[in-house]
Amino acid sequence: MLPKKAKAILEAIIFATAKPVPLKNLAAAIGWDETKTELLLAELGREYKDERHGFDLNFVAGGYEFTTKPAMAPYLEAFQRPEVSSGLSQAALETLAIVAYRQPVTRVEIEDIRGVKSDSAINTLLERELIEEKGRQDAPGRPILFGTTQRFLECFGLADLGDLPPLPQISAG
Amino acid sequence: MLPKKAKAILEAIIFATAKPVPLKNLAAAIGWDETKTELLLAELGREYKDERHGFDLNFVAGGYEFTTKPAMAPYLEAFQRPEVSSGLSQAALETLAIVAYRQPVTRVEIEDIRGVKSDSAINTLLERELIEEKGRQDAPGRPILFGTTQRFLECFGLADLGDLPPLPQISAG
Amino acid sequence: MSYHVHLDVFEGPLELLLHFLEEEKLDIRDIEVSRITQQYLDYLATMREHDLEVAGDFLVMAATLLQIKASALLPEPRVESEAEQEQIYSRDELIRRLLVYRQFREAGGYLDNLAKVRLAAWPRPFPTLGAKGPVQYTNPIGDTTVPDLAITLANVLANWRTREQVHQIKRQEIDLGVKIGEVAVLIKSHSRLLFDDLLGMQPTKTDIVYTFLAVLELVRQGTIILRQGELYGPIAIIQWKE
Repeated sequence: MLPKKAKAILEAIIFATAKPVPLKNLAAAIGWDETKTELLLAELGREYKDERHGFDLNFVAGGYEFTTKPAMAPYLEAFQRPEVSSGLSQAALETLAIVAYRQPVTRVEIEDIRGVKSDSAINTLLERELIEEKGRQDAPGRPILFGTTQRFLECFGLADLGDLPPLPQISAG
Repeated sequence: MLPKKAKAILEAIIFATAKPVPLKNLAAAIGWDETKTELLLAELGREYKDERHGFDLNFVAGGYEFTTKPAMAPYLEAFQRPEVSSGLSQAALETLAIVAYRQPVTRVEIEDIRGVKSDSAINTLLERELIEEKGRQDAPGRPILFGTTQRFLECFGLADLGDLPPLPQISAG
Repeated sequence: MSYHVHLDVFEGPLELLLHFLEEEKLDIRDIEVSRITQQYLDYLATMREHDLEVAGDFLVMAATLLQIKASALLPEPRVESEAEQEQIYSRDELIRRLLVYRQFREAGGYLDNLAKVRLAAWPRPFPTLGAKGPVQYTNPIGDTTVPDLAITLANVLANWRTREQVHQIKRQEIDLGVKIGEVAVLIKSHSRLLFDDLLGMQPTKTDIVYTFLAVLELVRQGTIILRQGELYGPIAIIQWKE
Protein backbone atom coordinates (compact mmCIF):
# COMPACT_ATOMS: atom_id res chain seq x y z
CA MET A 1 0.00 0.00 0.00
CA LEU A 2 1.27 3.46 -0.90
CA PRO A 3 2.19 5.67 2.08
CA LYS A 4 -0.30 8.31 0.93
CA LYS A 5 -3.20 5.88 1.01
CA ALA A 6 -2.00 4.31 4.26
CA LYS A 7 -1.87 7.74 5.86
CA ALA A 8 -5.42 8.56 4.76
CA ILE A 9 -6.62 5.31 6.29
CA LEU A 10 -4.83 5.97 9.60
CA GLU A 11 -6.34 9.45 9.64
CA ALA A 12 -9.85 8.09 9.03
CA ILE A 13 -9.57 5.41 11.71
CA ILE A 14 -8.23 7.77 14.35
CA PHE A 15 -10.86 10.35 13.41
CA ALA A 16 -13.77 7.91 13.64
CA THR A 17 -12.82 6.04 16.81
CA ALA A 18 -14.05 7.10 20.22
CA LYS A 19 -10.93 6.04 22.14
CA PRO A 20 -7.22 6.45 21.47
CA VAL A 21 -6.30 3.75 18.90
CA PRO A 22 -3.33 1.50 19.81
CA LEU A 23 -0.46 1.32 17.32
CA LYS A 24 -1.00 -2.42 16.96
CA ASN A 25 -4.55 -1.95 15.61
CA LEU A 26 -3.49 0.80 13.23
CA ALA A 27 -0.65 -1.31 11.86
CA ALA A 28 -3.04 -4.23 11.35
CA ALA A 29 -5.54 -2.02 9.50
CA ILE A 30 -3.01 -0.98 6.84
CA GLY A 31 -1.10 -4.25 6.89
CA TRP A 32 2.23 -2.62 7.73
CA ASP A 33 4.60 -3.55 10.53
CA GLU A 34 4.48 -1.43 13.67
CA THR A 35 7.82 0.30 13.16
CA LYS A 36 6.91 1.56 9.71
CA THR A 37 3.40 2.48 10.89
CA GLU A 38 4.86 4.49 13.75
CA LEU A 39 7.03 6.47 11.34
CA LEU A 40 4.02 7.22 9.19
CA LEU A 41 2.08 8.37 12.24
CA ALA A 42 4.96 10.66 13.19
CA GLU A 43 4.74 12.22 9.74
CA LEU A 44 0.97 12.64 10.08
CA GLY A 45 1.53 14.22 13.49
CA ARG A 46 4.01 16.75 12.06
CA GLU A 47 1.52 17.79 9.38
CA TYR A 48 -1.15 18.59 11.92
CA LYS A 49 1.28 20.48 14.15
CA ASP A 50 1.26 23.23 11.48
CA GLU A 51 -0.57 26.31 12.75
CA ARG A 52 -3.11 26.24 9.96
CA HIS A 53 -4.70 23.21 11.66
CA GLY A 54 -7.09 23.54 14.58
CA PHE A 55 -6.49 20.05 15.98
CA ASP A 56 -3.54 17.67 16.06
CA LEU A 57 -2.48 14.11 16.63
CA ASN A 58 -1.59 13.02 20.14
CA PHE A 59 -0.38 9.83 21.75
CA VAL A 60 -2.51 9.36 24.83
CA ALA A 61 -3.31 6.38 27.06
CA GLY A 62 -1.54 3.91 24.83
CA GLY A 63 -3.12 5.10 21.60
CA TYR A 64 -3.42 7.82 19.00
CA GLU A 65 -6.19 10.40 18.94
CA PHE A 66 -6.95 13.79 17.44
CA THR A 67 -7.69 16.61 19.88
CA THR A 68 -8.16 20.32 19.39
CA LYS A 69 -5.11 22.45 20.10
CA PRO A 70 -4.95 24.27 23.44
CA ALA A 71 -4.84 27.62 21.58
CA MET A 72 -8.33 26.90 20.24
CA ALA A 73 -9.87 26.57 23.71
CA PRO A 74 -11.15 30.18 24.00
CA TYR A 75 -12.97 29.93 20.66
CA LEU A 76 -14.45 26.58 21.50
CA GLU A 77 -15.59 27.60 24.93
CA ALA A 78 -17.52 30.54 23.62
CA PHE A 79 -18.85 28.25 21.00
CA GLN A 80 -19.87 25.21 22.91
CA ARG A 81 -22.03 26.96 25.42
CA PRO A 82 -24.09 28.61 22.75
CA GLU A 83 -26.86 30.89 23.78
CA VAL A 84 -29.53 28.98 22.03
CA SER A 85 -32.83 30.68 21.77
CA SER A 86 -35.28 28.69 19.81
CA GLY A 87 -38.98 28.18 19.79
CA LEU A 88 -40.87 25.06 20.79
CA SER A 89 -42.19 22.65 18.20
CA GLN A 90 -45.93 21.99 18.17
CA ALA A 91 -45.21 18.55 19.69
CA ALA A 92 -43.15 20.06 22.51
CA LEU A 93 -45.74 22.78 23.12
CA GLU A 94 -48.57 20.24 23.40
CA THR A 95 -46.53 18.07 25.73
CA LEU A 96 -45.56 21.04 27.88
CA ALA A 97 -49.20 22.14 28.13
CA ILE A 98 -50.22 18.66 29.30
CA VAL A 99 -47.45 18.52 31.90
CA ALA A 100 -48.22 22.04 33.12
CA TYR A 101 -51.92 21.46 33.69
CA ARG A 102 -51.96 17.79 34.60
CA GLN A 103 -48.81 17.37 36.65
CA PRO A 104 -47.55 15.08 37.97
CA VAL A 105 -48.09 13.04 34.84
CA THR A 106 -46.48 9.93 33.32
CA ARG A 107 -45.17 9.43 29.79
CA VAL A 108 -48.01 6.98 29.13
CA GLU A 109 -50.64 9.53 30.17
CA ILE A 110 -49.06 12.16 27.91
CA GLU A 111 -49.00 9.75 24.99
CA ASP A 112 -52.56 8.69 25.64
CA ILE A 113 -53.80 12.27 25.51
CA ARG A 114 -51.72 13.20 22.45
CA GLY A 115 -52.32 9.89 20.71
CA VAL A 116 -48.69 9.65 19.54
CA LYS A 117 -45.29 8.66 20.93
CA SER A 118 -43.84 11.63 22.77
CA ASP A 119 -40.29 10.61 23.73
CA SER A 120 -38.65 13.18 21.58
CA ALA A 121 -40.89 16.03 22.83
CA ILE A 122 -40.31 14.96 26.45
CA ASN A 123 -36.55 14.85 25.88
CA THR A 124 -36.59 18.32 24.34
CA LEU A 125 -38.43 19.69 27.37
CA LEU A 126 -36.10 17.90 29.80
CA GLU A 127 -33.07 19.24 27.95
CA ARG A 128 -34.46 22.76 28.12
CA GLU A 129 -35.13 22.27 31.81
CA LEU A 130 -38.80 23.14 31.40
CA ILE A 131 -39.93 19.83 32.90
CA GLU A 132 -38.25 17.42 35.30
CA GLU A 133 -38.81 14.13 37.06
CA LYS A 134 -40.97 14.41 40.14
CA GLY A 135 -40.56 10.92 41.53
CA ARG A 136 -42.24 7.71 40.48
CA GLN A 137 -45.86 6.63 40.32
CA ASP A 138 -46.79 3.86 42.73
CA ALA A 139 -47.98 1.59 39.93
CA PRO A 140 -46.60 -1.41 38.02
CA GLY A 141 -43.29 -0.51 36.40
CA ARG A 142 -43.06 2.52 38.69
CA PRO A 143 -43.29 5.00 35.80
CA ILE A 144 -41.56 8.37 36.07
CA LEU A 145 -43.79 11.33 36.95
CA PHE A 146 -43.08 14.59 35.16
CA GLY A 147 -43.78 18.10 36.39
CA THR A 148 -42.75 21.61 35.43
CA THR A 149 -39.61 23.28 36.80
CA GLN A 150 -38.75 26.57 38.46
CA ARG A 151 -37.27 27.53 35.09
CA PHE A 152 -40.68 26.95 33.49
CA LEU A 153 -42.24 29.49 35.85
CA GLU A 154 -39.41 31.96 35.18
CA CYS A 155 -39.64 31.60 31.40
CA PHE A 156 -43.38 32.17 31.36
CA GLY A 157 -43.31 34.83 34.06
CA LEU A 158 -45.61 32.93 36.40
CA ALA A 159 -45.57 33.38 40.16
CA ASP A 160 -46.68 29.80 40.71
CA LEU A 161 -48.74 27.11 39.01
CA GLY A 162 -51.94 28.63 40.37
CA ASP A 163 -51.19 31.49 38.01
CA LEU A 164 -51.94 29.36 34.94
CA PRO A 165 -55.11 30.59 33.22
CA PRO A 166 -58.21 28.40 33.15
CA LEU A 167 -58.53 26.33 29.98
CA PRO A 168 -60.70 27.89 27.27
CA GLN A 169 -63.73 25.87 26.21
CA ILE A 170 -63.17 24.24 22.83
CA SER A 171 -65.73 21.83 21.53
CA ALA A 172 -64.61 18.55 20.09
CA GLY A 173 -63.72 18.00 16.48
CA MET B 1 -8.02 37.91 12.01
CA LEU B 2 -5.65 36.26 9.56
CA PRO B 3 -7.23 33.70 7.23
CA LYS B 4 -4.81 31.05 8.43
CA LYS B 5 -5.86 31.47 12.03
CA ALA B 6 -9.54 31.77 11.11
CA LYS B 7 -9.31 28.52 9.19
CA ALA B 8 -7.70 26.73 12.12
CA ILE B 9 -10.52 27.94 14.36
CA LEU B 10 -13.21 26.81 11.92
CA GLU B 11 -11.51 23.45 11.69
CA ALA B 12 -11.34 23.11 15.47
CA ILE B 13 -14.99 24.06 15.97
CA ILE B 14 -16.33 21.74 13.28
CA PHE B 15 -14.07 18.96 14.56
CA ALA B 16 -15.21 19.37 18.15
CA THR B 17 -18.95 19.75 17.60
CA ALA B 18 -21.26 16.74 17.56
CA LYS B 19 -23.76 18.22 15.10
CA PRO B 20 -23.32 19.96 11.76
CA VAL B 21 -22.39 23.59 12.54
CA PRO B 22 -24.42 26.32 10.77
CA LEU B 23 -22.50 28.93 8.75
CA LYS B 24 -23.96 31.69 10.91
CA ASN B 25 -22.35 30.28 14.07
CA LEU B 26 -19.01 29.74 12.38
CA ALA B 27 -18.99 33.30 11.03
CA ALA B 28 -19.79 34.62 14.50
CA ALA B 29 -16.95 32.60 16.06
CA ILE B 30 -14.28 34.15 13.85
CA GLY B 31 -15.97 37.53 13.58
CA TRP B 32 -16.16 37.47 9.79
CA ASP B 33 -19.18 38.05 7.62
CA GLU B 34 -20.96 34.98 6.27
CA THR B 35 -19.89 35.44 2.64
CA LYS B 36 -16.19 35.60 3.50
CA THR B 37 -16.55 32.74 5.97
CA GLU B 38 -18.20 30.62 3.31
CA LEU B 39 -15.29 31.20 0.94
CA LEU B 40 -12.85 30.17 3.65
CA LEU B 41 -14.88 27.03 4.33
CA ALA B 42 -14.83 26.23 0.62
CA GLU B 43 -11.04 26.47 0.70
CA LEU B 44 -10.89 24.23 3.77
CA GLY B 45 -13.18 21.77 2.00
CA ARG B 46 -10.90 21.67 -1.05
CA GLU B 47 -7.87 20.91 1.11
CA TYR B 48 -9.56 17.89 2.67
CA LYS B 49 -10.78 16.61 -0.68
CA ASP B 50 -7.16 15.73 -1.43
CA GLU B 51 -6.64 11.97 -1.41
CA ARG B 52 -4.05 12.07 1.33
CA HIS B 53 -6.87 12.85 3.77
CA GLY B 54 -9.13 10.16 5.19
CA PHE B 55 -12.01 12.46 6.04
CA ASP B 56 -13.47 15.59 4.48
CA LEU B 57 -15.76 18.54 5.05
CA ASN B 58 -19.44 18.19 4.18
CA PHE B 59 -22.43 20.49 4.20
CA VAL B 60 -25.29 18.51 5.75
CA ALA B 61 -28.56 19.43 7.44
CA GLY B 62 -27.81 23.13 7.22
CA GLY B 63 -24.32 22.90 8.68
CA TYR B 64 -20.71 21.85 8.24
CA GLU B 65 -19.25 18.62 9.54
CA PHE B 66 -16.30 16.33 9.00
CA THR B 67 -16.98 12.70 8.06
CA THR B 68 -14.71 9.97 6.78
CA LYS B 69 -14.61 9.46 3.03
CA PRO B 70 -16.75 6.62 1.67
CA ALA B 71 -13.59 4.97 0.26
CA MET B 72 -12.39 4.51 3.84
CA ALA B 73 -15.42 2.46 4.89
CA PRO B 74 -13.85 -0.98 4.25
CA TYR B 75 -10.90 -0.15 6.52
CA LEU B 76 -13.15 1.17 9.27
CA GLU B 77 -15.38 -1.86 9.45
CA ALA B 78 -13.04 -3.59 11.89
CA PHE B 79 -13.69 -0.69 14.27
CA GLN B 80 -16.98 0.14 15.89
CA ARG B 81 -19.14 2.66 14.12
CA PRO B 82 -20.00 5.53 16.47
CA GLU B 83 -23.68 5.57 15.71
CA VAL B 84 -25.37 2.53 14.30
CA SER B 85 -28.53 3.22 12.42
CA SER B 86 -30.08 0.03 11.19
CA GLY B 87 -31.95 -0.15 7.93
CA LEU B 88 -35.57 0.81 7.44
CA SER B 89 -38.19 -1.59 6.11
CA GLN B 90 -39.71 -1.11 2.67
CA ALA B 91 -42.89 0.14 4.36
CA ALA B 92 -40.99 2.69 6.46
CA LEU B 93 -38.98 3.89 3.46
CA GLU B 94 -42.12 4.40 1.36
CA THR B 95 -43.77 6.28 4.19
CA LEU B 96 -40.67 8.39 4.76
CA ALA B 97 -40.53 9.22 1.05
CA ILE B 98 -44.16 10.38 1.13
CA VAL B 99 -43.52 12.55 4.17
CA ALA B 100 -40.27 13.93 2.72
CA TYR B 101 -41.72 14.94 -0.64
CA ARG B 102 -45.26 15.89 0.37
CA GLN B 103 -44.77 17.48 3.76
CA PRO B 104 -46.66 18.59 5.70
CA VAL B 105 -48.85 15.53 5.27
CA THR B 106 -51.50 13.75 7.34
CA ARG B 107 -51.75 10.08 8.21
CA VAL B 108 -54.80 9.75 5.98
CA GLU B 109 -52.92 11.18 2.99
CA ILE B 110 -50.05 8.74 3.58
CA GLU B 111 -52.43 5.81 3.84
CA ASP B 112 -54.29 6.91 0.75
CA ILE B 113 -51.11 6.84 -1.33
CA ARG B 114 -49.85 3.56 0.10
CA GLY B 115 -53.30 1.95 0.04
CA VAL B 116 -52.70 0.41 3.44
CA LYS B 117 -52.75 1.34 7.17
CA SER B 118 -49.45 2.91 8.05
CA ASP B 119 -49.50 3.38 11.83
CA SER B 120 -46.62 1.05 12.46
CA ALA B 121 -44.42 2.64 9.78
CA ILE B 122 -45.27 6.12 11.08
CA ASN B 123 -44.48 5.10 14.65
CA THR B 124 -41.13 3.63 13.61
CA LEU B 125 -40.22 6.91 11.90
CA LEU B 126 -41.39 8.97 14.88
CA GLU B 127 -39.37 6.80 17.25
CA ARG B 128 -36.25 7.20 15.15
CA GLU B 129 -36.90 10.93 15.05
CA LEU B 130 -36.86 10.96 11.26
CA ILE B 131 -40.30 12.57 11.15
CA GLU B 132 -42.16 14.73 13.65
CA GLU B 133 -45.41 16.55 14.12
CA LYS B 134 -45.58 19.90 12.39
CA GLY B 135 -48.83 21.16 13.86
CA ARG B 136 -52.37 20.24 12.94
CA GLN B 137 -54.37 20.58 9.77
CA ASP B 138 -57.19 23.06 9.94
CA ALA B 139 -59.78 20.45 9.03
CA PRO B 140 -62.36 18.34 10.88
CA GLY B 141 -60.70 16.29 13.61
CA ARG B 142 -57.64 18.58 13.34
CA PRO B 143 -55.41 15.76 12.04
CA ILE B 144 -51.71 15.82 12.85
CA LEU B 145 -49.40 17.01 10.09
CA PHE B 146 -46.09 15.18 9.72
CA GLY B 147 -42.82 16.52 8.36
CA THR B 148 -39.20 15.43 8.34
CA THR B 149 -36.73 16.39 11.07
CA GLN B 150 -33.25 17.84 11.21
CA ARG B 151 -32.13 14.33 12.03
CA PHE B 152 -33.63 13.10 8.76
CA LEU B 153 -31.34 15.49 6.87
CA GLU B 154 -28.38 14.30 8.93
CA CYS B 155 -29.12 10.61 8.44
CA PHE B 156 -29.51 10.95 4.70
CA GLY B 157 -26.66 13.42 4.25
CA LEU B 158 -28.86 16.17 2.81
CA ALA B 159 -27.99 19.87 3.07
CA ASP B 160 -31.69 20.77 3.11
CA LEU B 161 -34.98 19.55 1.64
CA GLY B 162 -34.14 21.14 -1.70
CA ASP B 163 -31.28 18.63 -1.83
CA LEU B 164 -33.69 15.69 -2.19
CA PRO B 165 -33.33 13.97 -5.54
CA PRO B 166 -36.22 14.81 -7.86
CA LEU B 167 -39.18 12.47 -7.60
CA PRO B 168 -39.20 9.83 -10.29
CA GLN B 169 -41.41 10.89 -13.18
CA ILE B 170 -44.80 9.28 -13.39
CA SER B 171 -44.28 7.69 -16.75
CA ALA B 172 -45.37 4.61 -18.57
CA GLY B 173 -43.49 1.36 -18.03
CA MET C 1 -41.95 -35.50 1.75
CA SER C 2 -42.24 -32.08 3.15
CA TYR C 3 -43.96 -29.41 1.18
CA HIS C 4 -42.87 -25.80 1.42
CA VAL C 5 -44.70 -22.84 0.08
CA HIS C 6 -42.98 -19.54 -0.16
CA LEU C 7 -45.36 -16.62 0.08
CA ASP C 8 -43.92 -13.19 -0.52
CA VAL C 9 -45.20 -10.81 2.09
CA PHE C 10 -47.02 -7.82 0.72
CA GLU C 11 -48.05 -5.11 3.07
CA GLY C 12 -50.77 -3.66 0.92
CA PRO C 13 -52.90 -4.39 -2.13
CA LEU C 14 -51.20 -1.74 -4.29
CA GLU C 15 -47.83 -3.32 -3.55
CA LEU C 16 -49.15 -6.76 -4.50
CA LEU C 17 -50.74 -5.50 -7.69
CA LEU C 18 -47.60 -3.67 -8.70
CA HIS C 19 -45.65 -6.87 -8.09
CA PHE C 20 -47.82 -8.76 -10.59
CA LEU C 21 -47.54 -6.00 -13.17
CA GLU C 22 -43.77 -5.91 -12.83
CA GLU C 23 -43.53 -9.69 -12.95
CA GLU C 24 -45.48 -9.72 -16.21
CA LYS C 25 -43.48 -6.73 -17.42
CA LEU C 26 -46.73 -4.94 -18.12
CA ASP C 27 -47.07 -1.20 -18.41
CA ILE C 28 -49.36 0.06 -15.69
CA ARG C 29 -51.35 1.98 -18.28
CA ASP C 30 -52.05 -1.18 -20.30
CA ILE C 31 -53.14 -3.10 -17.27
CA GLU C 32 -54.97 -6.23 -18.35
CA VAL C 33 -57.56 -6.30 -15.68
CA SER C 34 -58.95 -9.79 -16.31
CA ARG C 35 -55.54 -11.44 -16.16
CA ILE C 36 -54.36 -9.51 -13.15
CA THR C 37 -57.66 -10.07 -11.35
CA GLN C 38 -57.25 -13.83 -11.60
CA GLN C 39 -53.69 -13.66 -10.28
CA TYR C 40 -54.78 -11.40 -7.51
CA LEU C 41 -57.65 -13.67 -6.45
CA ASP C 42 -55.40 -16.74 -6.65
CA TYR C 43 -52.94 -15.03 -4.35
CA LEU C 44 -55.66 -14.23 -1.82
CA ALA C 45 -56.86 -17.83 -2.01
CA THR C 46 -53.32 -19.07 -1.29
CA MET C 47 -53.08 -16.73 1.67
CA ARG C 48 -56.30 -18.19 3.04
CA GLU C 49 -55.16 -21.76 2.44
CA HIS C 50 -52.21 -21.05 4.64
CA ASP C 51 -54.38 -19.51 7.30
CA LEU C 52 -52.97 -16.06 6.75
CA GLU C 53 -55.33 -13.31 7.63
CA VAL C 54 -56.44 -11.44 4.55
CA ALA C 55 -56.75 -7.80 5.48
CA GLY C 56 -59.75 -5.74 4.46
CA ASP C 57 -57.67 -3.58 2.13
CA PHE C 58 -56.86 -6.63 0.02
CA LEU C 59 -60.53 -7.54 -0.26
CA VAL C 60 -61.50 -4.01 -1.27
CA MET C 61 -58.92 -4.23 -4.05
CA ALA C 62 -60.32 -7.60 -5.15
CA ALA C 63 -63.78 -6.03 -5.31
CA THR C 64 -62.35 -3.09 -7.25
CA LEU C 65 -60.74 -5.36 -9.82
CA LEU C 66 -63.92 -7.37 -10.26
CA GLN C 67 -65.92 -4.19 -10.56
CA ILE C 68 -63.62 -2.85 -13.26
CA LYS C 69 -63.71 -6.16 -15.06
CA ALA C 70 -67.51 -6.27 -14.89
CA SER C 71 -67.99 -2.73 -16.10
CA ALA C 72 -65.72 -3.46 -19.07
CA LEU C 73 -68.02 -6.34 -20.03
CA LEU C 74 -71.27 -4.44 -19.58
CA PRO C 75 -72.29 -2.34 -22.56
CA GLU C 76 -74.03 0.41 -20.58
CA PRO C 77 -72.19 2.34 -17.89
CA ARG C 78 -73.89 1.76 -14.61
CA VAL C 79 -74.56 4.67 -12.32
CA GLU C 80 -72.90 3.97 -9.02
CA SER C 81 -74.02 5.26 -5.71
CA GLU C 82 -71.72 7.73 -4.00
CA ALA C 83 -70.89 5.27 -1.26
CA GLU C 84 -69.75 2.70 -3.80
CA GLN C 85 -67.60 5.17 -5.63
CA GLU C 86 -65.87 6.05 -2.43
CA GLN C 87 -64.47 2.57 -1.93
CA ILE C 88 -64.42 1.08 -5.39
CA TYR C 89 -62.79 3.33 -7.92
CA SER C 90 -62.53 3.22 -11.68
CA ARG C 91 -59.79 1.77 -13.86
CA ASP C 92 -58.34 5.23 -14.47
CA GLU C 93 -58.27 5.91 -10.77
CA LEU C 94 -56.61 2.56 -10.11
CA ILE C 95 -53.94 3.35 -12.69
CA ARG C 96 -53.39 6.78 -11.20
CA ARG C 97 -53.04 5.32 -7.73
CA LEU C 98 -50.63 2.66 -8.89
CA LEU C 99 -48.47 5.26 -10.63
CA VAL C 100 -48.35 7.51 -7.59
CA TYR C 101 -47.67 4.57 -5.32
CA ARG C 102 -44.85 3.36 -7.53
CA GLN C 103 -43.40 6.86 -7.62
CA PHE C 104 -43.05 6.93 -3.85
CA ARG C 105 -41.85 3.37 -3.63
CA GLU C 106 -39.03 4.33 -5.96
CA ALA C 107 -38.38 7.50 -3.97
CA GLY C 108 -38.06 5.24 -0.91
CA GLY C 109 -35.36 3.40 -2.82
CA TYR C 110 -33.55 6.69 -3.48
CA LEU C 111 -33.62 7.41 0.24
CA ASP C 112 -32.29 3.96 0.97
CA ASN C 113 -29.34 4.62 -1.34
CA LEU C 114 -28.70 8.00 0.24
CA ALA C 115 -28.66 6.36 3.66
CA LYS C 116 -26.19 3.73 2.45
CA VAL C 117 -23.83 6.37 1.07
CA ARG C 118 -24.17 8.26 4.30
CA LEU C 119 -23.42 5.17 6.37
CA ALA C 120 -20.12 4.84 4.56
CA ALA C 121 -19.12 8.27 5.91
CA TRP C 122 -18.35 7.99 9.59
CA PRO C 123 -18.86 10.96 11.88
CA ARG C 124 -16.57 11.71 14.76
CA PRO C 125 -17.80 9.82 17.81
CA PHE C 126 -19.17 11.88 20.63
CA PRO C 127 -20.41 10.84 24.02
CA THR C 128 -24.15 11.42 24.26
CA LEU C 129 -24.16 15.04 25.24
CA GLY C 130 -20.67 15.92 24.11
CA ALA C 131 -17.73 16.35 26.45
CA LYS C 132 -18.68 19.96 26.93
CA GLY C 133 -21.89 19.36 28.75
CA PRO C 134 -25.41 20.25 27.80
CA VAL C 135 -26.35 23.22 25.66
CA GLN C 136 -27.41 26.30 27.60
CA TYR C 137 -30.72 27.72 26.51
CA THR C 138 -31.12 31.40 27.21
CA ASN C 139 -34.67 31.31 25.96
CA PRO C 140 -35.91 27.75 25.82
CA ILE C 141 -39.48 28.66 24.95
CA GLY C 142 -39.01 31.08 22.05
CA ASP C 143 -41.99 33.39 21.78
CA THR C 144 -44.47 31.00 23.38
CA THR C 145 -46.85 32.69 25.80
CA VAL C 146 -48.94 31.43 28.70
CA PRO C 147 -52.23 31.66 26.74
CA ASP C 148 -50.57 29.50 24.04
CA LEU C 149 -50.25 26.77 26.66
CA ALA C 150 -53.90 26.97 27.63
CA ILE C 151 -55.17 27.05 24.05
CA THR C 152 -52.89 24.22 22.99
CA LEU C 153 -54.04 21.99 25.82
CA ALA C 154 -57.69 22.81 25.19
CA ASN C 155 -57.23 21.76 21.55
CA VAL C 156 -55.37 18.60 22.46
CA LEU C 157 -58.07 17.65 24.95
CA ALA C 158 -60.82 18.34 22.42
CA ASN C 159 -59.06 15.97 20.01
CA TRP C 160 -58.60 13.46 22.77
CA ARG C 161 -62.27 13.45 23.67
CA THR C 162 -63.18 12.88 20.05
CA ARG C 163 -60.84 9.89 19.93
CA GLU C 164 -62.11 8.57 23.29
CA GLN C 165 -65.70 8.61 22.09
CA VAL C 166 -64.78 6.58 19.06
CA HIS C 167 -63.00 4.19 21.40
CA GLN C 168 -65.96 3.66 23.65
CA ILE C 169 -68.32 2.79 20.85
CA LYS C 170 -65.86 0.28 19.48
CA ARG C 171 -65.32 -1.42 22.79
CA GLN C 172 -68.94 -1.59 23.80
CA GLU C 173 -69.77 -5.01 22.56
CA ILE C 174 -73.15 -5.89 23.99
CA ASP C 175 -74.17 -9.50 23.85
CA LEU C 176 -77.77 -9.54 22.66
CA GLY C 177 -78.43 -12.83 24.47
CA VAL C 178 -77.26 -11.36 27.77
CA LYS C 179 -79.35 -8.23 27.16
CA ILE C 180 -82.47 -10.33 26.53
CA GLY C 181 -81.85 -12.12 29.82
CA GLU C 182 -81.45 -8.83 31.68
CA VAL C 183 -84.65 -7.39 30.23
CA ALA C 184 -86.57 -10.60 30.95
CA VAL C 185 -85.50 -10.49 34.62
CA LEU C 186 -86.56 -6.86 34.95
CA ILE C 187 -89.93 -7.54 33.40
CA LYS C 188 -90.52 -10.57 35.58
CA SER C 189 -90.19 -8.50 38.75
CA HIS C 190 -92.36 -5.65 37.45
CA SER C 191 -95.61 -6.56 35.78
CA ARG C 192 -95.74 -3.20 34.02
CA LEU C 193 -92.80 -1.08 32.83
CA LEU C 194 -92.00 1.69 30.40
CA PHE C 195 -89.30 1.10 27.81
CA ASP C 196 -87.32 4.03 29.25
CA ASP C 197 -87.19 2.19 32.60
CA LEU C 198 -85.02 -0.46 30.96
CA LEU C 199 -82.33 2.05 30.05
CA GLY C 200 -79.65 3.34 32.37
CA MET C 201 -79.18 6.96 33.37
CA GLN C 202 -77.21 7.92 30.27
CA PRO C 203 -77.85 5.29 27.66
CA THR C 204 -75.71 5.29 24.53
CA LYS C 205 -77.21 4.74 21.10
CA THR C 206 -75.93 1.18 21.20
CA ASP C 207 -77.65 0.61 24.56
CA ILE C 208 -80.97 1.82 23.21
CA VAL C 209 -80.72 -0.24 20.03
CA TYR C 210 -79.78 -3.44 21.86
CA THR C 211 -82.46 -2.97 24.50
CA PHE C 212 -85.03 -2.41 21.79
CA LEU C 213 -83.86 -5.53 19.94
CA ALA C 214 -84.12 -7.50 23.20
CA VAL C 215 -87.67 -6.25 23.73
CA LEU C 216 -88.63 -7.20 20.18
CA GLU C 217 -87.22 -10.66 20.71
CA LEU C 218 -89.28 -11.09 23.91
CA VAL C 219 -92.40 -10.02 22.00
CA ARG C 220 -91.59 -12.63 19.34
CA GLN C 221 -91.20 -15.26 22.05
CA GLY C 222 -94.59 -14.23 23.42
CA THR C 223 -93.20 -13.23 26.84
CA ILE C 224 -94.44 -9.65 26.65
CA ILE C 225 -96.67 -7.33 24.68
CA LEU C 226 -96.06 -3.66 23.90
CA ARG C 227 -98.48 -0.75 23.96
CA GLN C 228 -97.87 2.73 22.59
CA GLY C 229 -100.66 5.29 22.98
CA GLU C 230 -99.42 7.77 20.41
CA LEU C 231 -96.64 8.28 17.88
CA TYR C 232 -93.31 8.83 19.71
CA GLY C 233 -95.15 8.33 22.98
CA PRO C 234 -93.83 6.17 25.82
CA ILE C 235 -93.82 2.44 25.13
CA ALA C 236 -95.40 0.36 27.86
CA ILE C 237 -94.20 -3.21 28.39
CA ILE C 238 -96.75 -5.63 29.77
CA GLN C 239 -95.98 -9.15 30.88
CA TRP C 240 -98.00 -11.72 28.95
CA LYS C 241 -100.25 -13.71 31.26
CA GLU C 242 -100.94 -17.19 29.99
